[in-house]
Amino acid sequence: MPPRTVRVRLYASAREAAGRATVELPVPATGLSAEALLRELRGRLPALAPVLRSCRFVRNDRYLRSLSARVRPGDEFAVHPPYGGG
Amino acid sequence: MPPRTVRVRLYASAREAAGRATVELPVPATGLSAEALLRELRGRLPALAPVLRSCRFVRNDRYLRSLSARVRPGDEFAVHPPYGGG
Amino acid sequence: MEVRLTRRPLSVGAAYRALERPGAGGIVVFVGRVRGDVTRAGRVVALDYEADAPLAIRALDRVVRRTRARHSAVRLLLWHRVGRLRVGEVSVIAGAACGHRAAAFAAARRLIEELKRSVPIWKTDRARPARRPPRRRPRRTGRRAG
Amino acid sequence: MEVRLTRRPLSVGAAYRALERPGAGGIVVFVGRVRGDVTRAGRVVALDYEADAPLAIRALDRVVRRTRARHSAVRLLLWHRVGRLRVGEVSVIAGAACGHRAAAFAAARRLIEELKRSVPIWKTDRARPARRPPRRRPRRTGRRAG
Repeated sequence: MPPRTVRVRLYASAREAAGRATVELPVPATGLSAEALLRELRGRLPALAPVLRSCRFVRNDRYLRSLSARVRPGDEFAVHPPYGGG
Repeated sequence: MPPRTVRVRLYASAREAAGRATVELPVPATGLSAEALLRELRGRLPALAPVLRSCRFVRNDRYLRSLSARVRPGDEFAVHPPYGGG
Repeated sequence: MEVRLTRRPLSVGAAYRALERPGAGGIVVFVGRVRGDVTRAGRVVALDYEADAPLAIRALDRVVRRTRARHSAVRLLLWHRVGRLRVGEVSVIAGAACGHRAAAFAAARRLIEELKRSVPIWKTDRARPARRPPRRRPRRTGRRAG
Repeated sequence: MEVRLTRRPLSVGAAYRALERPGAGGIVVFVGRVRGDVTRAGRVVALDYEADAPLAIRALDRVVRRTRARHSAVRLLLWHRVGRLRVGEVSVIAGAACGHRAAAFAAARRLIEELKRSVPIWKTDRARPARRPPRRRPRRTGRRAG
């Protein structure tokens, strides 16, 4: 059976706001835009909304250049708050 | 017998120009100005003259502030070319 | 290794030895350590560092590559630790070996600044409350200078 | 020791350990090494470092004192070696431990720049001629970047 979800990984302040490190979101077989996926995510976890405004997004280990990029079942999606290493 | 000379210590390029590290210069019991001592030094070691123009001078482990400062028998005098550590 | 992302303690001695190359007249090593600052949540006793590892390693590589091009470095390294680090432990080492000291300072500085800006690594304070009974509370923002 | 003027080899590891203090979120260590540059006299095989020792030690102390005042350093050190140093050997270590990285970089940089400007230490090349029969010839100017 093909995958029907996208696994979203939340880091640092995004994880703290959501209270969890990963979320599985169901997506249609034809996929949806990253923008629609984020809408879905905010609906599911409202506390994430303010954090998401300062985040970068990653699909399958590549930074998303545009929120119109398509996300398909089986993809991995990551939410990166501003970096703070060092 | 009280000392009748000043020992002059030459460092780095001053030593290389003079071909020696120290010089003993006779000075009067009442001493003489640093300026006069340097005249004496240039007379003894003419190759030093161009080097001395960029040097700082030290008497008894203290930098000389003025060439009119007095140098007396028994004093130690040092010639410092521009520094180059590191 | 030039870049490293590891859960194991970082050795400053090993970093320095990796930088000793012929022609390296000036070597600068920057070491970032966890500080026990006092925050609203209490005194920081540890920082939890996490990374998006595949991207972080690529980003570390890119920082090193760009820095080498700009500062004609003989040898660079950029190592970061992840996991729980106690106060005083080393979180990051940025090292630059160059012909001359000005380049070595500039390259080491650039490595750490670019790391902070562009490498997906985050820290979270673990603080011990000052006047309340001890409990662990995660905080969003780091409190060290790195 | 904060300042040191010695004929013995300098240890970068010992310098780093001396800088590890509580509150030191950023530590910068600068290491200057002898380079085997080619000069008109041939390839440099060694540098002879000499100092006017009593004045040099006072001057090193003064550099550290002034740098501490400017950069609110937790701990500083400034060590210089004298005598004959072969290519690759460490001539100087300048280290700064501060709360934050910007101060640590600035303090370490200041230590080495002030040392070069104000501390009575000199170096003389010892070169091996490239195409003539080997002989030792002293040269006036140093050929390293420190």
